[in-house]
Amino acid sequence: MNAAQVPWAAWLLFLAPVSAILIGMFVVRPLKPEWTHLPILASCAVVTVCALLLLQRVLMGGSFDLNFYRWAGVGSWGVDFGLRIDGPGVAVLSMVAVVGSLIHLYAASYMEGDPGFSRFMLVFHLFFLAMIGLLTANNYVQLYLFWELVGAASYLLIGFWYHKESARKAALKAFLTNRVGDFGFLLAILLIIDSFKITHFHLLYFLVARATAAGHAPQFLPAIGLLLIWAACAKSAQFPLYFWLPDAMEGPTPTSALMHAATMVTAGVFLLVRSWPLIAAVPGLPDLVAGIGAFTAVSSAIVAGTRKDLKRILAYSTVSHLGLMMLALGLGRVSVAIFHLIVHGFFKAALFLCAGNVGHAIHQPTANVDEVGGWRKALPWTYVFFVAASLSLAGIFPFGGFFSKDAIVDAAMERGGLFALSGLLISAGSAFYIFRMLFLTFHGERPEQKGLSAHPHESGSGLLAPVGLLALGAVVIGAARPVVETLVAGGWTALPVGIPGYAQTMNLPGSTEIPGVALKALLIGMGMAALGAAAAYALTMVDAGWDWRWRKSSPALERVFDSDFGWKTLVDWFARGVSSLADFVGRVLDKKWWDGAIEGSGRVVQAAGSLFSDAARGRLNEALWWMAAGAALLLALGAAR
Amino acid sequence: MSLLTSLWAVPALGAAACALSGRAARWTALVFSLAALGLSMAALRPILVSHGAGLLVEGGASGLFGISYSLSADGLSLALVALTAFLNLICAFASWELEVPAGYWAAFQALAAAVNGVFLARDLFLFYVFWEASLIPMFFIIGLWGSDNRRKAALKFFLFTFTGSIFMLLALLAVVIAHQRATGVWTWSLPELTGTDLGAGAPWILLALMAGFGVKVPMVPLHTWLPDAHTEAPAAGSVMLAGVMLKMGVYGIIRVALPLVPGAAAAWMPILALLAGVNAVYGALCAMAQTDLKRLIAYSSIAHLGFCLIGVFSGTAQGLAGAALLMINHGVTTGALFLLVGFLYERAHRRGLSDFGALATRAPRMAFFFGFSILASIGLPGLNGFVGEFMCLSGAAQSPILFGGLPFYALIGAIGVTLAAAYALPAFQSVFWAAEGPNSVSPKVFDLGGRESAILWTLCALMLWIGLAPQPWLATLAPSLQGLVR
Amino acid sequence: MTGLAIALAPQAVLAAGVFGALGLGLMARPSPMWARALAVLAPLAALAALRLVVPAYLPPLVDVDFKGLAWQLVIYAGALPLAICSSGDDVETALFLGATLGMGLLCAAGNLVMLFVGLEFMSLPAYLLVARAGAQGRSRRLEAAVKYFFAGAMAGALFLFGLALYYGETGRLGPGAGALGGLGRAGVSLMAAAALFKIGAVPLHWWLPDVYEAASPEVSGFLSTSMKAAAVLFLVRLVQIAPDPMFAVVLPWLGAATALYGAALALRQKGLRRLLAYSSLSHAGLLVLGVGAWARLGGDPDALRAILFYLAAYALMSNGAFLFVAATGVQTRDDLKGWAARSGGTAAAFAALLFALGGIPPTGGFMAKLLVFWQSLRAGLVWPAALAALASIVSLGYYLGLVRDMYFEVPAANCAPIDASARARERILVLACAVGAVVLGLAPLLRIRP
Amino acid sequence: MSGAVWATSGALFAVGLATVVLRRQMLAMLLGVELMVAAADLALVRGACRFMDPEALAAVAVVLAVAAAEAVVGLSLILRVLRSGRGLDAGELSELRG
Repeated sequence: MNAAQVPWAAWLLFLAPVSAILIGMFVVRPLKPEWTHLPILASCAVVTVCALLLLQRVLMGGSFDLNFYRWAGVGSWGVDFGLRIDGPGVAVLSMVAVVGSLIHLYAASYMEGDPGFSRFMLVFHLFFLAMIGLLTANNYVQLYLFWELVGAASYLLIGFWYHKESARKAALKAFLTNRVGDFGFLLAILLIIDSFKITHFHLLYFLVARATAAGHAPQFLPAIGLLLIWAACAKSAQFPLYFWLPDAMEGPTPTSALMHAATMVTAGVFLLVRSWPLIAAVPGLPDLVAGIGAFTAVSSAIVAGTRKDLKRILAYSTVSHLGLMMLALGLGRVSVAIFHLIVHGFFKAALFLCAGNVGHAIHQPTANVDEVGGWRKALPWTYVFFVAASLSLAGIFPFGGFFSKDAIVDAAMERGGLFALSGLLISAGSAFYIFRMLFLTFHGERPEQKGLSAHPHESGSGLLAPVGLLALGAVVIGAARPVVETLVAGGWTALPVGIPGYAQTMNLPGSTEIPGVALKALLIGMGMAALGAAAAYALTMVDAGWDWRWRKSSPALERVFDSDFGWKTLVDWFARGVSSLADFVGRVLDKKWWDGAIEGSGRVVQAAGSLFSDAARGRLNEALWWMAAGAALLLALGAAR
Repeated sequence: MSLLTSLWAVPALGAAACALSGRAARWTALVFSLAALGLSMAALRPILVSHGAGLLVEGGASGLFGISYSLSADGLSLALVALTAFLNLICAFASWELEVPAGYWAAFQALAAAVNGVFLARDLFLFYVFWEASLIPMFFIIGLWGSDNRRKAALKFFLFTFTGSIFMLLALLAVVIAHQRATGVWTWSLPELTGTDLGAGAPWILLALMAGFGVKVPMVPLHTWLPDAHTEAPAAGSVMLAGVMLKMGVYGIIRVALPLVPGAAAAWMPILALLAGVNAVYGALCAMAQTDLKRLIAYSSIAHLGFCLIGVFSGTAQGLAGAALLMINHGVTTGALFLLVGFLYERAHRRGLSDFGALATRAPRMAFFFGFSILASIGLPGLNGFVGEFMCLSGAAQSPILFGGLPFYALIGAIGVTLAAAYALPAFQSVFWAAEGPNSVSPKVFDLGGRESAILWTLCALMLWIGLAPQPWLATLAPSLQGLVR
Repeated sequence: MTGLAIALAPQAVLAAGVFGALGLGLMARPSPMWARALAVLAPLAALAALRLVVPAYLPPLVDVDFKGLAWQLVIYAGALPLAICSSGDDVETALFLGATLGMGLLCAAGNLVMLFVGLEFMSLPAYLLVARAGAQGRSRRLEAAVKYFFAGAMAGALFLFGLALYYGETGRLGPGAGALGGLGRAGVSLMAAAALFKIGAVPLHWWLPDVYEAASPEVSGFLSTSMKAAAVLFLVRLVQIAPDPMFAVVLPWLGAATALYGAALALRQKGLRRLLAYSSLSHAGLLVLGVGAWARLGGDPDALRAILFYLAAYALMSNGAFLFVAATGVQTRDDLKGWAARSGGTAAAFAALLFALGGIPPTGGFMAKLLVFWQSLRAGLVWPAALAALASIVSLGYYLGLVRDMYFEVPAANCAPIDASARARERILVLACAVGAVVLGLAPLLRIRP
Repeated sequence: MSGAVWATSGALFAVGLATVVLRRQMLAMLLGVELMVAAADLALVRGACRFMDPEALAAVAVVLAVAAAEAVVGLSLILRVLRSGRGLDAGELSELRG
């Protein structure tokens, strides 16, 4: 397999976005900034087609992994850049391409009239390119390159409306938290290089498999696994480093939809899928991943139920669902995790765009639960799509979400213990917060009845079409289960490697089959979901004032939820600690003490100089006395010898 | 006049020509800078063709006291000479519209001549003469055309470096004397001096050499001249100071200090590598505390050079190649940043972070270039900053020098990489994104002109090229560092 | 007799010069042109005569060897600037030539008595020259001359008493006395005190700043170069004639202390001439360190060559610096502020001289310092060399300070413009000295053998 | 007997030194210097006698001549100071300092 045999679709996958960005930046932006989205939408179409073609090729066993050129290296050691089109990669790539293109379409009309329109579209598409690169990288360094590019694009997009103080703060917090995660990733890569001397995925799988089989796994393998999990937690907003995601809602809605729901945040899970052979080789790690996933999912589901801002609710919901994916991965169900990742991409993007439409209806970037209500009639289409996506999220039977969520709950029940309990809690919790959002936004009292003046109007077709397609996708995606199953299974094993010396294939850890509809899990999952929905109905429609009354009665409780059980305050305290340390080192230690001491030494010499020069009062007798004393001194020295 | 001699003689002649050409000094400077760049490319070509393996040697006529006029050049030194010529050309363009006397242009040419001399010297006496001679033009550049308290900065710069290098001179003398005592021959030529048995004095000689080079790099305890010198120097002065003069220190360590006292260097390597790690983190922490934009970039240079030293002291081929490439990258990236701050200062005569605000709307092009250079500086992969740092850190990870069994410096280096974003992005935000403060000078700032954008486009293109395809650069630099691999 | 005439040809020429100058005095209206011509011709003729001299050892008084010839070359060259700028007064010319003759005799001295005669012969006219030469500041010059006289006389007396003690024990006035007992070593110490007084080493230096500050700049230049060279030779001859382990131990530390002391004080000075005086003190310290290293190396010719190179370079630098003061009439550092803007040429020359005095590479000053450091390290004097290095760092404080004042400061508002034609002779000499100082820096490469 | 000569010349030298250093009157200081030179001469003559060495005696003659010249120069300087109206007190001469 050499470069010539690589399908043109793979080349085009990169060529289209790069040329679109270059044309957009150097040709269209100077001439007519409002048309920047045209080359970009064209490139989205091309990318979607190529992704689906590659999907079809991989389905027929055509996956490949090829090194193109030596990026950087000295003597024998070196890092090569190349392309890896295999099952998991193409599956997620297709979802990203489809969802991404629809959101690009939505963004083209949503951002119309914004002064920074062309800047937004260009950076938005740069992110799209980075995501493609990330999914098709064939070694850790290349993955790290696109991983950081995605982080940088998210910084620029969260901080797009930079005149808002909160947006600037959120952008910086997002980038620095990602940077802390990337600290772990970089250290992991360094340790991999130290232990294995190579960074290529497939070769690593072989080396790890052989090493663990022979019983002498390298000394740093647990550390590598832990650091990779740390990096995934930062990017996929898991427990220790998730706090940046809710604030990332400051960015425009398309950004929140594409990056912070469907694609970027899943990069962490994808990294764990790519390094699963390394992590699975270390006994304790998969359970750790499952534990983190479960804990994050449960806690953020609870907090989501208490948020007032629509987009924040969805942000915590995303954190919760990412926890679910981690849980599935931790329990060994690699393909279930990928399947849920794809399904989640559709319904969460749809929900975000609906929230965007609601906000758009009242001409604000986002809406607060108190400002909306009873808009079933006012925003009919948005209401329909919102309901479809919510049902899919809650995992109600015929809708797409059910199939992936059911498989996870089934795996959790099978594992039993805490995981089973958390599976149930999540089913109930997610149903509760999504239906609470549904009722508060579209049912119940309208804002006029609550003394607010709001006259919402339905969004234009440019905004509704993409949402509709996404909602449709969210509903029917369940049918794609067997496709994902074969993709992941095929990708893992039957991989002809284009690198000499490693021709044979190998089967990798983790079960790749997705169980069908298990009756037991169906009943339990649906039961909990129904319970959650009922609770939501009771607390919003029946006892209308509940939502704000408990906040008045127990403000302490609200503070606990606001600070995510105290974790946010801990993080702020840490951030302030680091900056005060920097202030101390920079101003006091370096400028005042050390620099002062050095400049002081200059003054010491001058003082000595003036001391002596004052002594020289120029009187003749004194001079002669000193001369005599000098001569006597020499005499003494001479005689002493 | 043979090729290597012309590499430093042409800029020297240029200095004289500029001094005499009065009003047309900038044109003379441009012509001589172009000539110097062409010559360095011509010299670099055979090395490129033979994948960095070649070594050009020239001269050798021995004078008195064992001193001989001999030059030598390999991949590393010619790359640094090319960088000097390139940055000198960039500075010529950047300060094209400044109303400055002919002396300004002459000083830059003289600086280029002296620095090239350092990179090409094969004879330690010649090395030292060029090393100190480079102080004089920079002293005048900072002192005459710097900003408000330039006088103190110029004097501090000169005294600091002179103190370091006079102890380096004593060390060099000690080596020459030890060599004469062993072989009875007075010689200052570096190849012959390497490997002399220095006996018990070796650690002291290493300490004195590291003092001399450490001030220039700068290594942390000896760094306090850098923020003042960079802040007060004119834009082009800071570019040359950061882009090229700091590399003289690292080049000195690679070419003179480590080969001359290999035994002591090996024994002290863990301490030196730890100091390099401290450099990286200390520089980043100090940068976070700065309120002056130029001072912040100066401290970021200290952090970057910390990585470079981690690579050098790792003793592995990747680390050394990474260090060499980082020297080139740092010259390009920090050069771009200093040019931008210089353009800002030309427009508003202010450098404080809180003096500006919302410049992204007033000067979008400046915002783009500044953002691009900041991302390259904090080591965003895909741009040149990351390549150097990654190679240095991977070298450190594979380094046989362990600190308690762990590649400890890789950890410190990674912390340094993370802190980079913590000082660079808040600075970018407070200048370009934050709202204008009450006494902000943003209204005075107008966007970059054609000339300025052209310069920055070339620099950004170079950053992207090295970021995506660094291998040809590494191939030229790596062979010349084989000697130090352990 | 002819051997003596050949050996002392330069001294003879100078003696003729002295008598000629005195003869001029007898004429009714002595025209200054003649005196000035004589002042210039005599040293030039002496330099020419040097080529004829064949090294000869004519016991007991005269011993002319290669070292003596080289030293005479430096001394007569160092005297030229004062000769060229002399005011044409016949008495001054006589005194100046007399002092130069004294130095010449010192170079040819074979034994201690001849050394003493040379010492006094060069000092006495110098005291009067300090008192007489120069246009303004008569009372200050007189005070300096008196101080100089009494210090010199006391030193002479010390030398004599030392000679007496030395003779008392060894019974010899010349070299070859072998190991010395207590009395002899005491005598040598006293004689060394006289030599160190003349050079200006630390405990015996009090006269130097006052004399250099008060005397006219050209005279100070002459004293700081030719007189210092002669004084160093005096010490070298003394060490040769009466070798004593005390020299190798005391001189290096004394030299380093003097260098540091001179540098520290010069840092504080406001008056330019007093600053140059203390800087001359600091350089004297380095010379003493050089002699110490030479003594410790057992009279190694390389070490001597280093000292001579230092003196040659210093002759150019110090003369140049003092001539700058003479040419521009600058009194204090504040007058110097913004000087580059007012007169670029002299500022550039003075800057080059200052860089040379500071020992910054491309200049002769650096080469000189390098050689002295080289020899002291060779002699194992690591710590004195380090102290001397510290001294040269401190000295940069004021050398660069002066350059900073000239270039980076803005001239005072009310300063009168400078007419470039005034005192043309001094200006040309300053430029010549500056060029010489820099070219000397490339000595090793251009194979200039000191 | 020879110890006595040493003692006198040493004492003479010490007295001369004391005069030069302690007395403020310039003429006295000049006298002190001459005393020190005379002490040295005495010691030299004594040495010459002991070693029966004519060269030392010639040296004494030379020294005497030089001392005379020194005195001449000293007196002329002191007279010049006197005529400039500042008296004979060495303490007055402190215009140059620092």
